[in-house]
This record gives sequence, structure tokens and C-alpha cells, in this order.
Amino acid sequence: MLQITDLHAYYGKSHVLNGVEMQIMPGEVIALLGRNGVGRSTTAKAIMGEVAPQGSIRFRGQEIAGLPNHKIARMGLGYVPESRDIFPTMTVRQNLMLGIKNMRKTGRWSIDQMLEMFPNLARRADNPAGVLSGGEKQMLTMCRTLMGDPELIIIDEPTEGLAPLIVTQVGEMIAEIAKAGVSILLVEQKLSIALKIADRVYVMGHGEIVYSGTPAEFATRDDIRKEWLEV
Amino acid sequence: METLVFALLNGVIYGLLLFMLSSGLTLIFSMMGVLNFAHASFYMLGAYLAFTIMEGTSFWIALFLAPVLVGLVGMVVERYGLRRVHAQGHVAELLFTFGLAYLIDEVVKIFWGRTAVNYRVPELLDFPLFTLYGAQYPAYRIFILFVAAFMLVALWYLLKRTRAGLIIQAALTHPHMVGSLGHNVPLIFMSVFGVGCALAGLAGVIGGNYFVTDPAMAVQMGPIVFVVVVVGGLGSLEGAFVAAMLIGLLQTSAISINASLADIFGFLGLGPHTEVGEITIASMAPMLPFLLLVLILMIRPRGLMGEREV
Amino acid sequence: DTIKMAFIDPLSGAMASSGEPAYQSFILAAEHINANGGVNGNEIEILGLDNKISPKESLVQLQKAIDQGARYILQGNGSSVASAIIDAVNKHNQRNPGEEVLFFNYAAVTPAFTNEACSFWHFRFDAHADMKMNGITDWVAKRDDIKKVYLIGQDYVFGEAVAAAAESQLAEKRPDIEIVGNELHPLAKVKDFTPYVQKIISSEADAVITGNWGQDMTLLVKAAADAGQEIPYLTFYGGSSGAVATLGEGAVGTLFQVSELAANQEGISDEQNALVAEYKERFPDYDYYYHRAFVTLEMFDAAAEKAGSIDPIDVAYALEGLSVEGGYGTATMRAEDHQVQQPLFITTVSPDVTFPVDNTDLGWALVEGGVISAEAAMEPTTCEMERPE
Amino acid sequence: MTDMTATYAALEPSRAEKFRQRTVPLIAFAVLLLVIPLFNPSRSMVTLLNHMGITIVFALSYNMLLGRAGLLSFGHAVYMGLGGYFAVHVMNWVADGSGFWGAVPVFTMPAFGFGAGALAGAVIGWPSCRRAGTPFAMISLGVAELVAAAGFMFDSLFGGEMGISGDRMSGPEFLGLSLGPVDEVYWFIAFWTFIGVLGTYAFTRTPLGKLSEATRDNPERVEFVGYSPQRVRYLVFIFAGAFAGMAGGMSAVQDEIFTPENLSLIPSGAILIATYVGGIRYFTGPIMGAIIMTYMGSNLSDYTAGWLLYLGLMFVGVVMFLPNGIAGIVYGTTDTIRAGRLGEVWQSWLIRLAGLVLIATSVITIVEVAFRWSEGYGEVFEPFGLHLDTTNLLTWVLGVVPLVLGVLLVLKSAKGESK
Amino acid sequence: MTPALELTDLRKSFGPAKIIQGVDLSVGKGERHAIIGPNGAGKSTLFNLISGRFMPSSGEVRLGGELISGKKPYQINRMGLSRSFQVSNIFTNMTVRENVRCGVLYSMGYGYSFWRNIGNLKEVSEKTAHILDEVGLLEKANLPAALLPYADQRTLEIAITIAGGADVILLDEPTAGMSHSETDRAVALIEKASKGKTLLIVEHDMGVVFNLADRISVLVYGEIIATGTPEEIRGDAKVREAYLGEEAEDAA
Ligand SMILES: Nc1ncnc2c1ncn2[C@@H]1O[C@H](COP(=O)(O)OP(=O)(O)OP(=O)(O)O)[C@@H](O)[C@H]1O
Ligand SMILES: Nc1ncnc2c1ncn2[C@@H]1O[C@H](COP(=O)(O)OP(=O)(O)OP(=O)(O)O)[C@@H](O)[C@H]1O
Ligand SMILES: CC(C)C[C@H](N)C(=O)O
Ligand SMILES: [Mg+2]
Ligand SMILES: [Mg+2]
Repeated sequence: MLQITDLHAYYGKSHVLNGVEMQIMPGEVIALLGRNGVGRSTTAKAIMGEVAPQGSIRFRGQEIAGLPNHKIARMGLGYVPESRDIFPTMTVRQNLMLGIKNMRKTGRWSIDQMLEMFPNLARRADNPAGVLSGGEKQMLTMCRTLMGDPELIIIDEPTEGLAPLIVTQVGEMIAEIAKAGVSILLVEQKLSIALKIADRVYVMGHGEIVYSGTPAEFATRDDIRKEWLEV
Repeated sequence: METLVFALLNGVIYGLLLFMLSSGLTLIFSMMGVLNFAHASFYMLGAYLAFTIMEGTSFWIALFLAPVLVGLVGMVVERYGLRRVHAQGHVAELLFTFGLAYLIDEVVKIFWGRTAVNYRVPELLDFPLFTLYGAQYPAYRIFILFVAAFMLVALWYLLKRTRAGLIIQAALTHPHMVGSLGHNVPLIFMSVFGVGCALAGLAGVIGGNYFVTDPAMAVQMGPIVFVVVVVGGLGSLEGAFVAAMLIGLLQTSAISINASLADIFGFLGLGPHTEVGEITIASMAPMLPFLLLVLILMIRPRGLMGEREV
Repeated sequence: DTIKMAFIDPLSGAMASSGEPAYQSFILAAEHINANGGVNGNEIEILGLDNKISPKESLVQLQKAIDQGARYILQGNGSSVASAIIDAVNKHNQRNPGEEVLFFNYAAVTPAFTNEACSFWHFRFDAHADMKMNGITDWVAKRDDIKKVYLIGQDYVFGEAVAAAAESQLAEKRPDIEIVGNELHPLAKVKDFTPYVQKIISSEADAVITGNWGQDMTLLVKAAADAGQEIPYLTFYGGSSGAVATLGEGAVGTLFQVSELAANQEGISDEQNALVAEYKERFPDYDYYYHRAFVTLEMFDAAAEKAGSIDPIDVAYALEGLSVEGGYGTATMRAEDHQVQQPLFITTVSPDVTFPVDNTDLGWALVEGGVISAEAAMEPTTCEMERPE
Repeated sequence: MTDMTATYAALEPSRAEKFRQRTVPLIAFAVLLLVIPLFNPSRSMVTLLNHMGITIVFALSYNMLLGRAGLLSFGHAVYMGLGGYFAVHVMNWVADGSGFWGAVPVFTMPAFGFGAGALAGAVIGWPSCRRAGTPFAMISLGVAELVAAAGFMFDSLFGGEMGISGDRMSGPEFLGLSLGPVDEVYWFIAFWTFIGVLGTYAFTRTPLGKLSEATRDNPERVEFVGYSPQRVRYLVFIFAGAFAGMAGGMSAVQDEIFTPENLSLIPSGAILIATYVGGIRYFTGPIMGAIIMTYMGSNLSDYTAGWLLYLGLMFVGVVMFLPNGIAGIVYGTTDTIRAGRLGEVWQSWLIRLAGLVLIATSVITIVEVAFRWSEGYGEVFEPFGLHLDTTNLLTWVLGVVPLVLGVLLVLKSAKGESK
Repeated sequence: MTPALELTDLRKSFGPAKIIQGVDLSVGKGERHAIIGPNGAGKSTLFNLISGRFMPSSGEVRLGGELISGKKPYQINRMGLSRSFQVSNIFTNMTVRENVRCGVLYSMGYGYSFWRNIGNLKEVSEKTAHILDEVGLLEKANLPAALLPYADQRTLEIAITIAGGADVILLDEPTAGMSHSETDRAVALIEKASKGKTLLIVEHDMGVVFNLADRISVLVYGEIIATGTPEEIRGDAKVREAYLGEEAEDAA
């Protein structure tokens, strides 16, 4: 589904991605692990065309590196950024509406369904999204992306800054999404969640992939964990 | 009575013209956050283009073609100018349009000269519609009324087709995010700017022969358009309409008042032959809009009907 | 040698339409003099300096002109600028003896400049407001059908002067005339004169007198035409470029102008008519309008010849009392106040002319009895001139 | 504690550095002002220099708002104008010569302008400074229109369209300067320009000056470190008004006249352009902008009718491509050279320069030919003996080919740089 | 002894939405008090009410016994209460040192002064350097704040907050987004900086909370459902249900 070969990316002069290789099969949930600052978010951004990528990124066989981000999104990629860019002056409902790419086609989810699934959001449906709490914002961002009916969704650090209870909720939500048949690339730090949902994990270190395997295999690799994940 | 009727009639027409001129600015501002200083220059461009087109063909073709051309110019400006500056924030955008106004003014002078061109009301509409208290009322003014009404309705529709508006607003602050959701942000910006400019162009087509088409018309209209937009509440179409009417009526009725300040404030001991006392209401007409602007911004910074602060 | 004359007027910006034709007139006039052997053998060079119509900027340009060796200053657009230049020239000549400069004013017509504020260094080649008003009021005096007059003008020295002149002269010549309105509007700020015109209509005036110029002229008559008003508009500057074009046929018989120029009349020399035609050919955007520019240089030429010098002080003394045959009548520079005395003409727009204007078929034709002799136009002066040496 | 003092000393720039960065430029500036007359500039040159001095102070005062406090004003000329008007009135009182005023030297006019500007800032700033951003900009626009309109109305204060004139030669002499000839006025302007530069610079070094920057960056946070952003803006506004008024006082003496249009949007717009073109992020930016714009405004119009167009092009060009203005280029260049990186970049710079020259060639050709075509004086653009009129093929070649080539070169060098 | 900070029946609604519904809280002098609660419970809103950013709909806030509700943020700050923000809120175009100096200035008595050269204010410079040293940003002192890495920006946020030497310090999720080691460093810093002062802190990281706090209040839907020592809170069934969920076991 998504095939990344020899991906490089730069911020000005600093070389952040250094030949990332990765692939995601249809329906798969992949967790991308790694310490802070190794370039996981940058990988996500490079896929979405927000950071100029060098190398090859193929989505369902088509080269997407270098395309403007709306084209990439229209091909069926969804992105939930780390910065949770909700549109603060608009209501929750309007935010969700903006996630829809094509008003004429109904996707897997409708706005009402979304609100049903997340009573927290439903309560605030007609409030400006800017006043939501951090957790509510995170949910909103994810729901909004789902409205666009993506085939593959990239979620960057969904649980950051969330209350423990909500973290569990978000985890469940992601599992739910996966069940609907959407492939997921999950950028996470909380191992507990990542390992629970993922079909496979990639570990990133200094701009390249240093390990890949199933959660079960990974559980046995304390060395990797020590070297690349723990601080 | 007579004075009142005239003041009303003229005020409404002037107000409608102001509204036509400011609606495009309102559109651009509310959707893109760009305070387009060159807006009045697009208005001028519309008038001049209409003049040239009309020479070759007819007014009716100009009425359609000139705004379209101005809109295209606007899109080019957005594509190759504003878009570049956008990343540097609103002040840079504002300054860009500020400089653009200079440029358009000069280019107009090159092509059409420094003096007024003879852009006239089309024959078809050039007749007195009725006579009122001994003064004729030109049919063209009623035409203005209709065009303005049409514009109001059309814009209303556009703005209330909310999704397009929403996307643009969101793209204003989070262009990347909106792009990631699959919307073609640059195209939308370009179109909005184009439409806004085309509206200014339309106002130019209509206003250019109602007033005079000369290279100074942009400079003269520029500030007042801002007053309308700000007083009405930035981004509020209804507000712009109300403000345009208010200012139109205020200015025209002030002119028809013969009283001086001494006549009004005489009871406070203001003598008729003091400098302040001698000032007539009529002579204050041009500054009234700005007085209104400052007062409104102080008392109610979001304008008459704006939803957010300027 | 070349004699540098600095033309300081708006050559860019909104007011360029007033400065440009004057500049062109001076250029053409200088070419003619140069072709005829120059001024005492010296060529005239006109330096065009743009003052952007600002009095302050004019002083900067004045300084620059003097530095480039110009000893003669030409200016006219706007009495405010003229007043600043008179003041500055006075100061300069006082501070820099031996480097005196003269100011030839060709259009700023506030009477004060040749009355209480007169200066030896200032010469005015246009009839001042009171004189022009004489022409208008004489004409009005003869029209018994005019009973009510409306005054409208621009709110600055010149507009005030026009209003004052109209009031006092009408009171004298036709005490029965009622002045039904006396309005000063802001200079160059009004976009739609309809409300003003409506006021005029309500006042039931039989005629309007105005000193408006530039855009204020054009827009005023336009609003009048739109309202279907057909009373005479007696103006100083109805010939401002654009006004006739704006009015079209409507101008015929309603728009009047008093000036030193009446191109479409009998008995004008072929030479003068050829000049008018030549101007239009050279500068198709404008029409022959600033006749006084030609008179100015002609008088300068004559004075230099008379003095046998091109030094400003000598020329100034020679100018005093000098007469030349202008194209439309003799012009004399009155010594007491440096105010030119020349015949004035009242003209109105007519379709039946040799020299149309504004690229229309219409042009300015003399009205019946529209010639005001220099004597009739003359006004006394209060000037107490201080002369050097 | 002693070692603490040592660390803090290491943090701050060293004494020598401070001297080099702050004192040396000021001394150099003073020396420059002193030696200029040695070159015997012509009278109009001196006049131009005097105007530059005035504009420098004005632009610096404007940048206290725009660059430092982040307040975009469309009406800064109001304060220069009011300061200047007051100074002209004082000059006239001095000329009347009775009592106290008779003893005031005209040399001190900028001080009066300073006071009047501050007062005007204090009065007008009160309502305008409550908000920053667009409301502030719009209020400033409205206020400028209002004050200018009032200027045309109250003749006894502002003299109507004609303005009010004064005579700088009245009153007692100061430092042996009669202030008659412009070269004497030069010393007056030089003195006050220096004071203005020194004053505005010193202001940036005060707590209030720093706070104004903080307020620009993040007004909300300022509130949570104990300051009222409104108050900060208001105080800065008063100072900006004061220095603008001082420039007005200088101008009153130099030009001896003030007119209501000095209060209007036009000079306000001009100072905005000058400041921005110079570079609002640097203290010296406005100085550069003032020098260049004064020069262009007063001399370019002698060479070409298209000076406004060039001005507009230049301004738009700066906004689009040089957000840090001319100062940005100057410092960028010197930094690169100082860092010894000239070797790496000189090629790309040369390419860019060549590209810019080509673009300029085209632009100038187009503009000049166009203006002559539209002007109808029958004049033809004849650079270097070439006869370029609209029918000449060469005109079109020169108008298009260098433009295309130039743009390509500039793009190329930009690409080279980013690699 | 008067409490350092006292909230009585504090309420705040935005339109129809009642966000804070009658909070009573009293924080003693020198106490480190943590507020926890699910997302959207109103923790940041509470901070905004205390620090003057929002006006309470009703109720009172007292600082050292003095009524501060209704006052402007800068007035409250001058009375000795300082806060940090959940999202870094720093002066991005200024250097780190200038950022901290802004925090220091007022407390050293240099109001809006414009007659002093800031470079010559020795005690300001010393205090600034001292704080930079304390938070470990000394080496980066002359970097523009915008260029700092995220964690350093969070640290700077804290530095500005403590710079003014306020007695009552409010920190809103100071460690959000930090890695473990960064969090540990931040906690150490907070511990040091809050010595002898009153601290009110919002955190989701239970490690931090249980480490740092003397007492904990749990805010759920605008109401405090429990206040007590860390042990009491951990054992509280209501809290478990409403907030801690399963992870409580991990932490326990
Ligand atoms: N806009 C930027 N400009 C310059 N450098 C950046 C930028 N964004 C990120 N970086 C740097 O690039 C590197 C990788 O960043 P990235 O955001 O991909 O890391 P990450 O693995 O997602 O870590 P985190 O846990 O912090 O999100 C980091 O060293 C970071 O400092
Ligand atoms: N200005 C406002 N208008 C309307 N509702 C608001 C406003 N500000 C906050 N809210 C609402 O108040 C609730 C509490 O928000 P707050 O930011 O205080 O939560 P929080 O407890 O800090 O959560 P988190 O831990 O996620 O940061 C949220 O539901 C939010 O939507
Ligand atoms: C150019 C002229 C119309 C100027 C006008 N007569 C004046 O004195 O101001
Ligand atoms: Mg990341
Ligand atoms: Mg919060």
C-alpha cells in the first residue's frame, strides 16, 4: 500500500531523514517507535509533502513524493499531525465538515456517527473548537481526518498530554479505526498502546529504520529497546 | 421636505456605490485576512477597462468583460505576488497591496494618460427618469440600484454556501492542515482574491461614469472603502451594507445642512464669528466618515456587525 | 548662453493635468523665442521641476532650481504654492544678494499677491480674481433675467477671494441681485456634487458663479448636467481640461468662462491661430489653454531686450510698465504692483468653432459683448512696493 | 556570588564588543556629519542632506512603532506635522520678539517640536493604543484623515491650504549661527539628527524599549510578567510622537513652512515606505531607507517621469523578496564576508547580480519607453545613443530578452544558494 | 495563618456551558498542590480565572487574603502570583536572556522606566544570569528563543514564570511533551524553584504529580471531587473511576 524507499529530508542544512525504508500493507497497523527527535514526525510530514522529500514514496503503486499535499490527501491518505491543528474559530461540527473532501460522496463515517461515538465532542458540537481541552482537540483532529475517508491514516503522537483515562479511550478508538479496515501508521511513544494495537513495529534511530518486526518479536528484543527507546 | 428627499435619494445611491466597492474588500478580508489596500485601484482599473471596451464595443459587453478582466488581474496578483508574501504575515501582505496600489496607479497613467477619460453613461440609460422638485433624476442611478441589489444577493449566496467559506477561513491559519485534508488551498485563495477584485472592477464599471474616471479616483476612494469595511465590521457583508448606507446618508445629508456649528452650539456660547463657530456642517461632510471610524473603533472595535475584532 | 527658467508645478500625481499643459505651453513658447534668435542671443531652457502640488516640496525644488543656475521661476498652479514661493524668493533674495531670482506667476490669482503681499520679485501674468470677477459681474449686470446668484467655490485662499469679489462687486453693480448661496467646499475632496447642485436648485438661483478648477470644476458641472440644470455657470476655469468633454452638448450656452483667451474669434492674426493649431498637433492630449505662458515669455524677451541684460534686477525694472502685443490684445505690466493688465473675454461653449477642445466638436466662442477691455478689467492696488537700490 | 558575577559578565557582550558595536558607529556617524561640509557640497546638496537628516529622525521615530513595538501606523506624519506646526508658531512668536519668546534661539525649535509631538502622542495615543494590530492601523488612518481635515479647517492654527510660514533668521543667534544660508542650517540639522539618532537608539536600550519588543512578540505574556501592554504601547507611542515632532521642528527651521498636507496620509505613507524599505528589523534600517527614499523622492523625478513607478516597483520588490529590507542585504553581505564565506558564495552572488542588472535593464527600458509613449512630447528614450521608440524592434528585444534571462539567472542563483 | 491562595465558590460559564461549577480550594503557604483531572475538566480554565486572564462568573479568589478576582493579569502578577502556560508562551523573537529579563524587570522595580540603560542594570543582569543558570539555559542565553528545541522552550516558559520571584507559582502541564529524562530534569528544577514558595501545578504525568505534590485535588467537570495527600488520592475509588483508570495500577 505504502512503499517508502531511500527517503531523505532536510531542515535547512540539517539532514533529518537518512534513507528511511518502510512499507505498509493494506489493512495493517504499523507503529513507528523511537526516541524524541529521531525524525518520526518528519517521516510523517515527508509522506504528506509538508517537508520536501527526496527519494521515493509510492502509495498504491503511484509515486507521491513531490506532490502538493491536497493531491496526496485526495489519493486516500489521512494525516493527524502532532500539533493537532484544529480550526479554533470554527465549531466542532464545522471542523468535522471540513474533513470531508467531497460533499457528494458519503464515506464510511458521517458527522452524526462521529458525534455519537464521542459524546465528549457531541457536547461541544456547536462550540468553537478553540475552547476544547487538549484531549478533546486530539479526538476532534482524528475524527476530522476520518471524515475524509482515508485508506491509510498517519497519526502522530495521539496520546501526548492526555489524561490516563483518555489515553485508553484514544487507544480504543484507534483499534476501532483499524477494525474498519483502514491502514494505520501510528507514531507513538507509549509502548503499552503501540504494542497492543500494532501488527508490526518499526523502530527509528537517527533518521533511519533500525528495527522492524511484529510486536511479539519486538517484546523479546530487549537490546533494541535499551539502545533505541529508553532514555 | 425637499432637502430630506434629495438627501435620502442621493445618500442611498452613494451608499450603494460604496457598498459595491467595499463588498469585494469584505470578501477578501473575511476569507483571506488580507486588507487589500489596492482595492480601490482595482476599482479604477475596472472603470478604465470598461471605458476602453466600451469604445470598441458596447457598455453591456464592458459591464461583463471588464470585471472578468480585473478578476484575472487579481488572480495573477495573488498567484505571483501575494502568495509569496503570505508567509511573512499580514503586515507584509498589507504593505504589498499598498505598493501595488502605487503600481496600478502609475500603469493606468501610462496607458490612459494623467487626465480624465471620457467614460460616459451608455445612451440607453442616459435619460432623466423622473423629475422631482424641479430636478431631474437620471435613470442610471436606478440602474446602479439594481446592480447593487444583484450583487448583494449574489454575494450573500456565495458567503452562505458555507463550506467554501469555511475552508478558506481555516486555510488562513492552517494552510498545511487544510491541504492535508484534501483541499486545494492555493486555488481557493486565488479564486477568492480574483472574485473580490472582480467585484471592485464591477463597481468601477458602474461608478466610473457616475463619477469621473481619472487616475486620482483610486486614491480618493481608497480610505473611504476602509471606513465602510471597518465600521461595518470586518468580514461582515451585512455590516458593510449598513455602514455603506450610513456613510452615504451621513455625507450627503451633512452637505445639505446649511447650519454652522455656531447655530447648533450657540447655546453653549459659541459665537457665529469665531473660527469654530463659522464651520458649517456641510464643510465637515468629508471628515464625518473618519470621525465615525475612530469612534466606532474606540467604542466597538468589532464594528457594527462584525463577529470578531478587527 | 542659456537662460534657465525653472517651471515648478505638478508634473505627476493627481494635479498633473493642470501642470502638464502649462509646462508644454512654456516649452513651445521657448522654442519659438529660441527659433527667433533667443533672448538677447541667449536660448531659453525650461527646467521642469515637479512639486507634487505641495508648497513645501516646491521650496525644495526652488532651492534646486536656483542651484542649477535658474534665476527665473515659473509657477501658477495653486495660490498656496505661489504664496510659499513668493515668501521663499523674498527670503532668498534678501539672504543672497547678487543672486536674485524673479518669480513669474502665470496662474495663481489670489489678489493679495499684487496688493498687500506684493513683492518686487513677483510678477503676475494672469488677471487676478477681482479682475476676472469684473468681467463676470459686468456681464451679469447686463442680464436683467438674473435675479438670484449662487456662489460656490473651493475652500482656500483663492476660493475665498473669488467669493469675496463676487459679493462686493455684485452689491455694487446690481444691488437688486440676491446672493442665495455662498458655499465653500473642501478642495479636491468632493466626489459627487449632486447634493450641492440640489441645494442650488432648491435656492432657485438664476446663475452660478464659481472659481472651481480641476476636478472640482468637472464634477460640479457634471452633477448640474445630470440634474438637468440649465442655468448659466459663470466660471474662471470652465476650460479646465475635461469639463467640456464631461458635459458634451449640455455645455452649450450654460458653461461660461472668463479668461484672457478667446481662440475662436474674428480678427485674430494667422500667426496666433497657427500657434493654437501647432499646440494641438504637438500635444494632442491637451488644448491651447495657457495663452499667458506665451505672453509671459514674450514680455520677458521684450524686457531683456529693453534692458539689454538678462540679469533679474535689470529685467524686473524693464518689465515695469512694459507692453507687448499679445495674440488677443495688448498686455501691459503695471509698475505699481507687477500685475499684468490685458483684455479679458467671456466665452461659452459652442459647436460652431474652429478650435474645438477636449477632442470633441465643441469649443469656446466669444459671447456677445464678451470683450472686457483692459481698462474695464482694471482694479486699483494697495501695493506699496519696496524696490532694491 | 563572585563566580556568579563572572558568568553574568560572560553572558553580556564584553566592554570592547560594546564599544565596537555601539560607540564606534555613533562616533563614526558624528565624524561623518562633521566632515561632510569639507567636501563643499552645493546648496541643493546641502538642502538634500538636511532633508535626509529630518527624514532619518522621522523614520527612526516611526520604527519605534513599526519595527520595535509592532504597531503599524498610517498616520505618523500627524505627529511630525503637529510638532512642526508648533515650532513654526514658536518661530513666529520669536520673530515678534517680545518677552520670553524674544530670547529663544531658533536653534532650539526641535525641542519644542519634541514637546508638541509628545503631547499630541499622549492625547491621540490614549484612544488608539488600547489595541494593536489592525484596529490600531485603522484608527491611525482615521486619525490622520481627521487631523488633516481639521488642518484645512482651522486657518488660524494651520493656515489653511497655504500653511504657515516662519522666518528662521529671527531671534537671538546661537553658537554664532544666523541660520540664514543653508550651510549654516546644515549644522543645525546635523546636531539634531545626531541627537535624534542617539535618542532613539538609547530608547531601544531602556527597559521600556525592550518591553515594547516583548509586547510586539507576545502581548499576552507581557501581562503575566507584570506589565500592561496597553501602557507599554501608549508610552512608546508618546515617544515616537515626540521624536517625530522633533523631526517636525527640524523641518520647520529648514523649510520655514508647514502645511496641512504635512499631516495627511501621503507623508505618512512615504515614511512607512522609507522605513520598511530600509529594514524594520535593524536599528540602522530606517536610516538607510530615509537616505535612499529622500534621494529618490527629490532627485529621481528630475531624471524620469516614471519615478513613482520605480518607487512602487522598488517597494513591492522589497516587500516580496527582501523582508529585511536594504539593511538586511547590507548586514547579510558583511556577515558573509566577515565569516569568510565570500569564497563559497561569490559565484552565486555574481550570477544574481548579473541577473538583477539584466532585469533592471528591461524594466528601465519598458518604463522609459512607455512613459515617453504615453506622454506625447514626441520625446524618445535614447540611452547610449540608441533610438528606442515603440516601433523599433530593438526596444522590444531589450524589454523582454534581458528580463527573461535575468529571471532565469536569479532563479538559478537562488537554487544554488539553497543547496 | 491565611492561606496563600484561596478560592471560594468559584464559577465560570461560557455562554450556557458551565465549565467551573463552584470550586473551593485553599492552598497553604509553602504548599505544593497539584490539580489533576481528565481532559476538559477545567484545569486550565481554573488557572485562567486565578491569574486574571478570565473574569469569574461568580465567586472569589484571594491571594494572601487579598481579593484578586476582577483584577488585571498584570496587577495580579505584581501582587506576587505568576503562571506558566500549557502551550509555550514566550517571546519568540527575543533571545533567551531577554526573555528571562522581561520576567525579572518588574520585580526589580524598573516599571516602565525609559531613563535607564538596561545594560547598566547590574542587579537585573545578575538575577537574569542566576535564573538562566538555575534552569540550565545559560549556554543558550544568546540564542533567539524561537530556535530552542521544544523541551528548552518549555524550560524557558518555567524560567520566565519564576523570574519575577513570585510567591505563588502556577504551572500548567510544565512537562507536557517532554521525554523521561527531560521530565526528570524539569521536576528537579520545579522542586528547587518552588522551595519556600507556594506551588499550584496541573499535570497528567502521575509520576510527576505523586513525586512533587504535598496535596492533590482532583477536578472533574468543573468540580473538585477529592482533595488529599497523594496516598489518599491514589486510594480514592471515585478518583480511580473518573480519572486514573487502569494506569493507576501501574503507578501504584
Ligand atoms: N521545523 C524544523 N526546523 C529545524 N529542525 C527541525 C524542525 N522540526 C524538527 N526539527 C528537527 O528535526 C529532528 C527530527 O524531528 P521530528 O519532529 O521528526 O522528531 P520526532 O522523532 O517526531 O520527535 P518528537 O518526539 O519530538 O516528536 C529533531 O532533531 C528536530 O529538532
Ligand atoms: N472560552 C471558552 N469558551 C467556551 N468553552 C471553553 C472556553 N475555554 C474553555 N472552554 C471549555 O472548558 C472546558 C475546560 O477546558 P480546559 O482547557 O480548562 O481543560 P483542561 O482541564 O485544562 O484540559 P486539558 O488537560 O486537556 O488541558 C473544555 O471543555 C473547554 O472546551
Ligand atoms: C491653476 C489655477 C487654477 C490656480 C488658481 N487660480 C489659484 O490661484 O489657486
Ligand atoms: Mg514527533
Ligand atoms: Mg489544560
